[in-house]
Amino acid sequence: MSQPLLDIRNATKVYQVGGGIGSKKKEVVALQNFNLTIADKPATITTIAGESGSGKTTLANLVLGFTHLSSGNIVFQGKDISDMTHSEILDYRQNVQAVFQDPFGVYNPFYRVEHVFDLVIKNFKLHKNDSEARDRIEAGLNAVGLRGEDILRKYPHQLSGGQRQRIMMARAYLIKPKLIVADEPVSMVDASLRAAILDVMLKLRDEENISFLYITHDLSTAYQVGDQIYILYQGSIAERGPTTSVIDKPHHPYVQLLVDSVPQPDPDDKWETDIELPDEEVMRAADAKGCRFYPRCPNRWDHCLTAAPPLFEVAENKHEASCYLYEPKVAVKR
Amino acid sequence: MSEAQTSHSNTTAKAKNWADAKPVLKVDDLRIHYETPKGAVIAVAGISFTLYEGETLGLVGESGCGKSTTAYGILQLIQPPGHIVGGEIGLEGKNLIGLSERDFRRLRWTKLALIPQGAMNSLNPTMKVHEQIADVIVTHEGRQSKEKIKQRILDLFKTVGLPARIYDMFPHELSGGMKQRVCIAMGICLNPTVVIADESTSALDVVVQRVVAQTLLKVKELLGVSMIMIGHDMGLMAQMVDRIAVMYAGKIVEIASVHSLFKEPMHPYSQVLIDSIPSLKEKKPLKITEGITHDPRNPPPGCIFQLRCPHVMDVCRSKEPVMRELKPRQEVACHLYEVDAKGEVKNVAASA
Amino acid sequence: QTPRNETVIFDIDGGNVTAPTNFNWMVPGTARNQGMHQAVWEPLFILNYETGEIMPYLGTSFTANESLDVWTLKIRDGVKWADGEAFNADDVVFTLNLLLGDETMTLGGAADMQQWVTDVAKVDDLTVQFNLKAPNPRFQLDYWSVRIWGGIIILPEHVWAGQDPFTFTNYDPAKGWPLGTGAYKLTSASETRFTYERDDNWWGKDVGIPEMGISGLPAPKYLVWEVTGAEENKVQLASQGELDSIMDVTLGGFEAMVANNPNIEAWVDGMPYVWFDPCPRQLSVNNMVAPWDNAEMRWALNDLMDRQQIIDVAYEGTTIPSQTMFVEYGGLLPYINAITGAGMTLGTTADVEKGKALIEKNGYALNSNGFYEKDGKVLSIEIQTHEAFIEKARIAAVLVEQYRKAGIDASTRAVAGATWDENKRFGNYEGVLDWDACGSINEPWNSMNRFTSRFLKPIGEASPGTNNHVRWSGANNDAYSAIVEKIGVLPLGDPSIEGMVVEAYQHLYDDMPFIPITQARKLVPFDTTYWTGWPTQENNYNHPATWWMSTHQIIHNLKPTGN
Amino acid sequence: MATISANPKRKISRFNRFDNPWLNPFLITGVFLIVIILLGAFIGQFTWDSDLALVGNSPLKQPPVGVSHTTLRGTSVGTWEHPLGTDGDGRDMLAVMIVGAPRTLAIGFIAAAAGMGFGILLGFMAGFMGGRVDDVIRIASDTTITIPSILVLIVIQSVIPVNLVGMALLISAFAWPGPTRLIRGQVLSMKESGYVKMARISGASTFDIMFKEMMPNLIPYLAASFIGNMQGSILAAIGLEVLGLGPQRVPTLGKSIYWSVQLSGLSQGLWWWWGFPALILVVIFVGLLLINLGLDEISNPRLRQKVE
Amino acid sequence: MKGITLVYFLRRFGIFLLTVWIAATLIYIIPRMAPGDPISAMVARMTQQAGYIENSDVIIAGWRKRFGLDDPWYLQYGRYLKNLVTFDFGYSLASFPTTVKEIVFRALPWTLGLLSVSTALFFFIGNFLGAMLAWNKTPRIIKGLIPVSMIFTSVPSLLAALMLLYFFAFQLGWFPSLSAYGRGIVPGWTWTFIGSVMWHAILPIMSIVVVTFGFWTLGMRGMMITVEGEDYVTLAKAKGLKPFYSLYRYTIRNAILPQITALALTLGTLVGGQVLVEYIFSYQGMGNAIFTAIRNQDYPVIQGTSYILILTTALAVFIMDMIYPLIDPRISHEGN
Ligand SMILES: Nc1ncnc2c1ncn2[C@@H]1O[C@H](COP(=O)(O)OP(=O)(O)OP(=O)(O)O)[C@@H](O)[C@H]1O
Ligand SMILES: Nc1ncnc2c1ncn2[C@@H]1O[C@H](COP(=O)(O)OP(=O)(O)OP(=O)(O)O)[C@@H](O)[C@H]1O
Ligand SMILES: [Mg+2]
Ligand SMILES: [Mg+2]
Repeated sequence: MSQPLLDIRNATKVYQVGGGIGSKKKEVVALQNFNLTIADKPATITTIAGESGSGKTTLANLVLGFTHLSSGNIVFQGKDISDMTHSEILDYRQNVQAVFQDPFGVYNPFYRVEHVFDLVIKNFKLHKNDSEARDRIEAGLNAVGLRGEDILRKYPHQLSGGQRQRIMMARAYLIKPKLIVADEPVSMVDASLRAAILDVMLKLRDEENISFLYITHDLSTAYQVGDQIYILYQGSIAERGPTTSVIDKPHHPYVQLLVDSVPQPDPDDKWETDIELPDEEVMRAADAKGCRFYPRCPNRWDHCLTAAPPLFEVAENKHEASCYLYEPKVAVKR
Repeated sequence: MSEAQTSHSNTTAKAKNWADAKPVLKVDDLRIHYETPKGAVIAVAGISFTLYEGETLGLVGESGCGKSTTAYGILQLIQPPGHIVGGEIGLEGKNLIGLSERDFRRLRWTKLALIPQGAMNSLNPTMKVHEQIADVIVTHEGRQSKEKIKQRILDLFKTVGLPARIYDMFPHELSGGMKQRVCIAMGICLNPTVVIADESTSALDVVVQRVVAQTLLKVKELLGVSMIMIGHDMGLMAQMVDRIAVMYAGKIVEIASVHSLFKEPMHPYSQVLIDSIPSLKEKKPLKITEGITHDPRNPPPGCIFQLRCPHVMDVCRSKEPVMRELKPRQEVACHLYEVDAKGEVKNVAASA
Repeated sequence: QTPRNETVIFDIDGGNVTAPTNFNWMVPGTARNQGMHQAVWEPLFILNYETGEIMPYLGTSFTANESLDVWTLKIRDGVKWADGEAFNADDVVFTLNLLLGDETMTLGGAADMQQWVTDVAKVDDLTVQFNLKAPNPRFQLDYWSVRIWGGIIILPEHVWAGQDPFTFTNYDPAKGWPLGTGAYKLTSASETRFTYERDDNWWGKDVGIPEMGISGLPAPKYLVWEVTGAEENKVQLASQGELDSIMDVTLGGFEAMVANNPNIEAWVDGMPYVWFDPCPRQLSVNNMVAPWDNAEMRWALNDLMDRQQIIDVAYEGTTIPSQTMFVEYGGLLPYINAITGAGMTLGTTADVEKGKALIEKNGYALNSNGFYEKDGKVLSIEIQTHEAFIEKARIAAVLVEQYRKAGIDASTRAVAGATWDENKRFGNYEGVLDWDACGSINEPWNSMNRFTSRFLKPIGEASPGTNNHVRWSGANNDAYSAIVEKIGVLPLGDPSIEGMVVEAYQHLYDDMPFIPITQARKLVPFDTTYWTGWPTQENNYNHPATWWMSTHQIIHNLKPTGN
Repeated sequence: MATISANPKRKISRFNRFDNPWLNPFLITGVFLIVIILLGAFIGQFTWDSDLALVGNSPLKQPPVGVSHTTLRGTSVGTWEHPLGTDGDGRDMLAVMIVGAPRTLAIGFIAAAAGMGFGILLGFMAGFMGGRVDDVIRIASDTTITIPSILVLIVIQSVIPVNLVGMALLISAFAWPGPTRLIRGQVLSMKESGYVKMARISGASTFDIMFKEMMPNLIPYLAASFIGNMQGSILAAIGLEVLGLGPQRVPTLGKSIYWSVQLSGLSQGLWWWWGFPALILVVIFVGLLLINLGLDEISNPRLRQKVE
Repeated sequence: MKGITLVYFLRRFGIFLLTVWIAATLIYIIPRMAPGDPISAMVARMTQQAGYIENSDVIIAGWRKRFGLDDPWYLQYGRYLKNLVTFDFGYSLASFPTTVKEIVFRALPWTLGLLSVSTALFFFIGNFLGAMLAWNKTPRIIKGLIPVSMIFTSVPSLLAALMLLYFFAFQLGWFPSLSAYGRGIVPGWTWTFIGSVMWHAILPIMSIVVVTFGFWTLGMRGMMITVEGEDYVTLAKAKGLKPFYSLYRYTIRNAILPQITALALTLGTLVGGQVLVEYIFSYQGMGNAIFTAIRNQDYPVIQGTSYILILTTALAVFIMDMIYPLIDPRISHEGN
């Protein structure tokens, strides 16, 4: 049994907000005791979902090495990324790539589109000569359904959002990493182009054996392409498991609410009940000790305040939810 | 065809009254251009539609197709370098274009209110929430006692489900959902005839989005206003609107009741839109449309969708399709359909 | 607002008065020449620049014994302080004892007095005897007769007794302070303006001072001293009749005033209009810095200097070239004539050939840039000027061009006053524009003494009182110093002096330790619209420097025109 | 505007001419003005005797061609010998302009460039390293801002001999906090931008990120701030010159004004003495101002929409 | 939470002190680096016209001792720091025994008066014109005229002041020329005096304003254009608010905030720019005090005046930081 591709162990990230000179610091726990494993083979698409501010981007930044963990480890192919040497980091960068949410911002407006390819070819020394480099770029672009002559000499603002995002995929393809962190790659492109990008992801997974950490708040796309799903609530895992299993049969009260709130694209299937949000303050005052969802939970009881609930298995194939409702002995008691 | 008929006939009671519903807002051949160094961006290329009393009309289409521009065009708020090139906008039978600045200003908000895209930036950061609502009231209704205004604002807050304590707060102290609801409260405070909601929920979380959307629906029901809802989330549209206008590159390509459109979209672009909605219910293969949008400064002759249309025909490249009511209350601009002598609609491609 | 026709308005040069209410003349920050020593504090004697005689004012005589080391002062009878107290020998003795008692020698005049005076004694109410440490023929002249600008001012004992002379500001309008014997009282003082009102109970209202032609009260009821700032302001104010006396302006400024206000006159009626200040301008060359330690090289600087061009450009023709180191006043003319008669006249225009020959003789040759060069070193001189004195900067500018044309890489630099002074004292310069031959008015010793060997200090050590800061030394200087020392103890006007001066001057001339340039002219305009009687070359009862302590005399001479 | 635009045609044609944002009318006119001055000075160096700019090389107080000037001593009429007249110290005004204008620009340029260099360095350091380094730089720049610069400049100037470059460098010691703040802010926001992140995961070195990714996008800001600094430095230099400080022999525009003020050029009616230098200064300033406005439009696209 | 937390206040105050300390130390060191002994300069001035003084070195030594200039540097520096707290800078070198405090506090009110009025004016005029320049309803002619009015910005303040003086005081005679108040008027709280002071202040104020307002106009224009593009301004129009109301309440109010910060930062520079104006008008403010002090190398006065300027600027920045949350509610002391 080979070691996992990516292993995140007890990752906690605390931001010091404010600080600097002149103001007092405040702590924001963006990620708490987070665990995640992506197997080396076969390649999978692992979805991270959750409401805004639940720590999804934080996780992406951690994996990409833009920020550092407050505690815990991120281990890539058996090597802790915080212990890497300079050359190992370069190697890691080559193996772990990213596609970001904003397809415009990732292009330096000063350069032509080809700059994104030149950059990786130069820094990762991918080419033996120029024509080989050309060929590889072309191959990458073809894989996402684009042609080099159409786009390479253009400036980023001359491309459509969908094109820009696909070029990012082509770029990742060119590097052939083992893992691509895709932070909301489709949320800014419109419905008709979304499918094309998701399709590229599937293709890369199946044909190139590239795994994805697919970050989204859109459960329906996750449902379409994801293998595993992790649903975060305020920095902790609320529920995780195979995508279909979790979305079809959510267990955690929050995940139930979330799934239920996704508007159905069917005029005959309208929302029936009104939902209410508690006051901001109540939501923010979530007890650090107990379950963070307590203030909003329809099923809450005092036991929830004792400690943050661990993950309890709720179905086979590792479908787990962090809710005391599923604590074996307690469930019996209730 | 018969399916569409049925779905049409067995919708809610409100929908049945459409036949005798009064039109409130009539947009006719509205054209808006943005001047840029490389020529005019034709953001709105002659669109026409009618909004009926008490109705919610959805306006959908991909990003950049001119939805917001249309909304701002109706309110005559196009910023330079944009300008209205032509068209008519009739509100309760009165043509709005050509009204003096002053007269139009009086109409704003009393008749036409806006819930803007991105409520995050739509509130003045240096004014308290209540001041921003009060200044509309004072401007349009004249000075009145402080208590009266306060009472009114608090009532509004209640309507949209905002706590009274935010009365004295600044916008940055509110969450996104709250800001959005402040905008809604502001939009309805003068009981306008028409409310235009530009992507008023798309920046929000699903859960919050749902709460806000429900608020919007509730308010609309309560006040009986007509509403134009702009958005690109088809799911949300399905939940909220009565009728949908599908825009593509500055044109409306199809207008139909929400049921017809979801059940039986006719324009190829509408079909793509409907098909590519990812479902939470079943896993299905992704439907991909190829091709890219044309340069908005330089539309091709003929049909604007020709570059991406799976059914493109020769006629599409030369002749611009016009809007035709192919089915009752379903207007489509596409060469694919022909109405034969009997009034039957025929798909040209299918028959060929 | 005081009535214009009863007011005389003087201008104050050089910016705001930082401490307008400090009337302790012995400390540096004093407000003194903004009217106080011109109208309130009266001098014992006033030197008449035109005749070279000393005129009695508060004193009636100051005489020395044979050996010139005991001097006896007689005070005028009936002089009173403005508060009615008598001005008498006690005040003089008090003042002198105050100065002699200052161990730090920091009070104004203390060092002077301690240099010369052993003690003073009151003989009677109107007589004081000064016992000197050494014979000094110029004791009265130098310290008590407004030789230049001012002198030691006698303090009222009844005000100053018991005060700390270092911090007492002598200002309290309620008590009538600052107290003086003059015909005016201070009424207000600010950073920019001082006003005085006539004291109709002045001690001399009946008797006056006959020896000075003063009889009774002066005519102006009010005197105002005002800070006027830039020359533009002076010109404009004078054009509008808002200034009666102006300290110094350029020819252009003067012409602009007269064009608007024809009543404005100057010392001379017509070009060059000016009166000569006692401090002629000179180029001091550091005699200890190569190559200027060589007399021939200094002579080259002299030969290359075109004094006439300097006058034409920097002075617009309003001064005359210096023939010797001395200011060209009547009292000094005999000596000047004796020197020039002996063939030691400085040229008016340049003798470029001669100057270049001297340089070449010393091994210099012109390089491709047109500058002299020797052993790879370009011949250069940097001339420092005082940042606040435009006149010097203008001279230097012309001089630099003259030297550059002749092949010396000359440059000029304006430095802050304090730096300028320090550089001179410690010898940190090659050339500097200054007026350090200044001192003599009616006798030659004072100026000559400043270049004697006893003041010689090496570079890096301070020249005492900036005397001989050019660091002239050698055989010529020794000989010169010996003669000057002898002149120093001869009574004023002794007939043997003239010959000795010529002899000493020859040594100076040969070595040319500094290069006199021009006479320092002052173009001092007066407005006769409201007041006449200003000193002019025709009406030359004294010189026209209204910022000097001798101004009392001018004020008493003014007559209203009735306008 | 809300109503239908009266004349859309005109707008379009105007836009078309300036397709490239760098070719906007402000920028072009501004550059044109500065170039005219430099060109004039350049041509002047060859066609006019610049030695006439030195003291005493010309007659005094000659009026410009076609002007006559009367004093107590008579009337003088301008001649082609000295087309712009001469000043009170016998400098030919045309020569003064030819020599002085480029020097004035040079002072501004050097001071701004040095200030900018510091600013870029410190701004990048503060923005990139953050933490203590940022704190130190911030306090340093806050402190520099509080120190009355003119005072320090005067004190130093009046005691240390400085040439033109020295003077410019001294001025630049107070010209860095502006660019530092600007660049720090930009770097901070750019650091979070997508393309910098992209470059990082593409394995680019910090140096490359700073200078290849960030710098090009800062160019309009830097240029605008550079021009602003140049204006400030020129004013500071002139401020010193009109106090009589700075290099002595060869004239600058500021020195010319200084002499005119000191020697009552205004009252004497010698308007060409102060007027021509002031005019050139105004042209330089308007030129720099226009360049600045033009650069503003490039760095702030919103300004570009404000076409009317 | 908008209130100022104690921690924040203390930290910010610490920075304020640190800035003042560093700046004060610099102005202590810089003049001392210059060659030239101010004491000997002072003595030279005292004795200048009196020919020569044999014992001038003794005099100089005496004064040096009196001013404590012979103490080791740390003693002098320590004394300096201690005295900063009490505003006691000892005696002026050039105006001994007048204290620096006396000089500074005598000049301060005049400068404050001049500065506060002219600052209010150029800030108002500059921002007003800047707003006009950016507002799309401003008539074209006005938009054309505003840049023309800014020509003075490019003229050195000395020349601008002189020209105003020349034309308005001397040629037209509309305003008095020199001094802070009329000749023969006794200072005091009388209407004549106050009237005269105001009358005399007009030209100096104008001089400062004409050379300064242009910078603010440009800054405001930029800010206005940025703010005008904000969504809330568009929404204000959509709300049908009256144009002036929305211009003022929605655009200007937000655009002016950065200008206010900038104002705090430039306070020190302002006084510097005022030096020449005061000199030209023979005004009795700090500008002239500084000018004279520099001329005389009067260290204590230079330090005293600079210190006041430093303190004012640092204080302005500090206060700005403190009250900024009140004028701009977006900034809270806790966040960011
Ligand atoms: N650089 C940072 N400094 C301080 N706090 C931060 C920082 N980045 C994120 N946070 C905070 O950490 C929490 C998690 O943020 P994160 O961006 O990971 O959320 P997210 O799930 O990606 O949200 P979204 O769906 O809005 O993108 C939030 O409360 C956020 O405010
Ligand atoms: N100021 C402008 N200058 C030039 N083109 C503009 C400008 N503003 C908008 N456009 C163009 O007009 C078209 C329509 O824009 P609009 O904002 O109406 O789109 P939208 O449908 O609202 O898009 P979204 O869903 O992203 O809000 C787009 O092609 C856009 O690029
Ligand atoms: Mg995120
Ligand atoms: Mg939009």
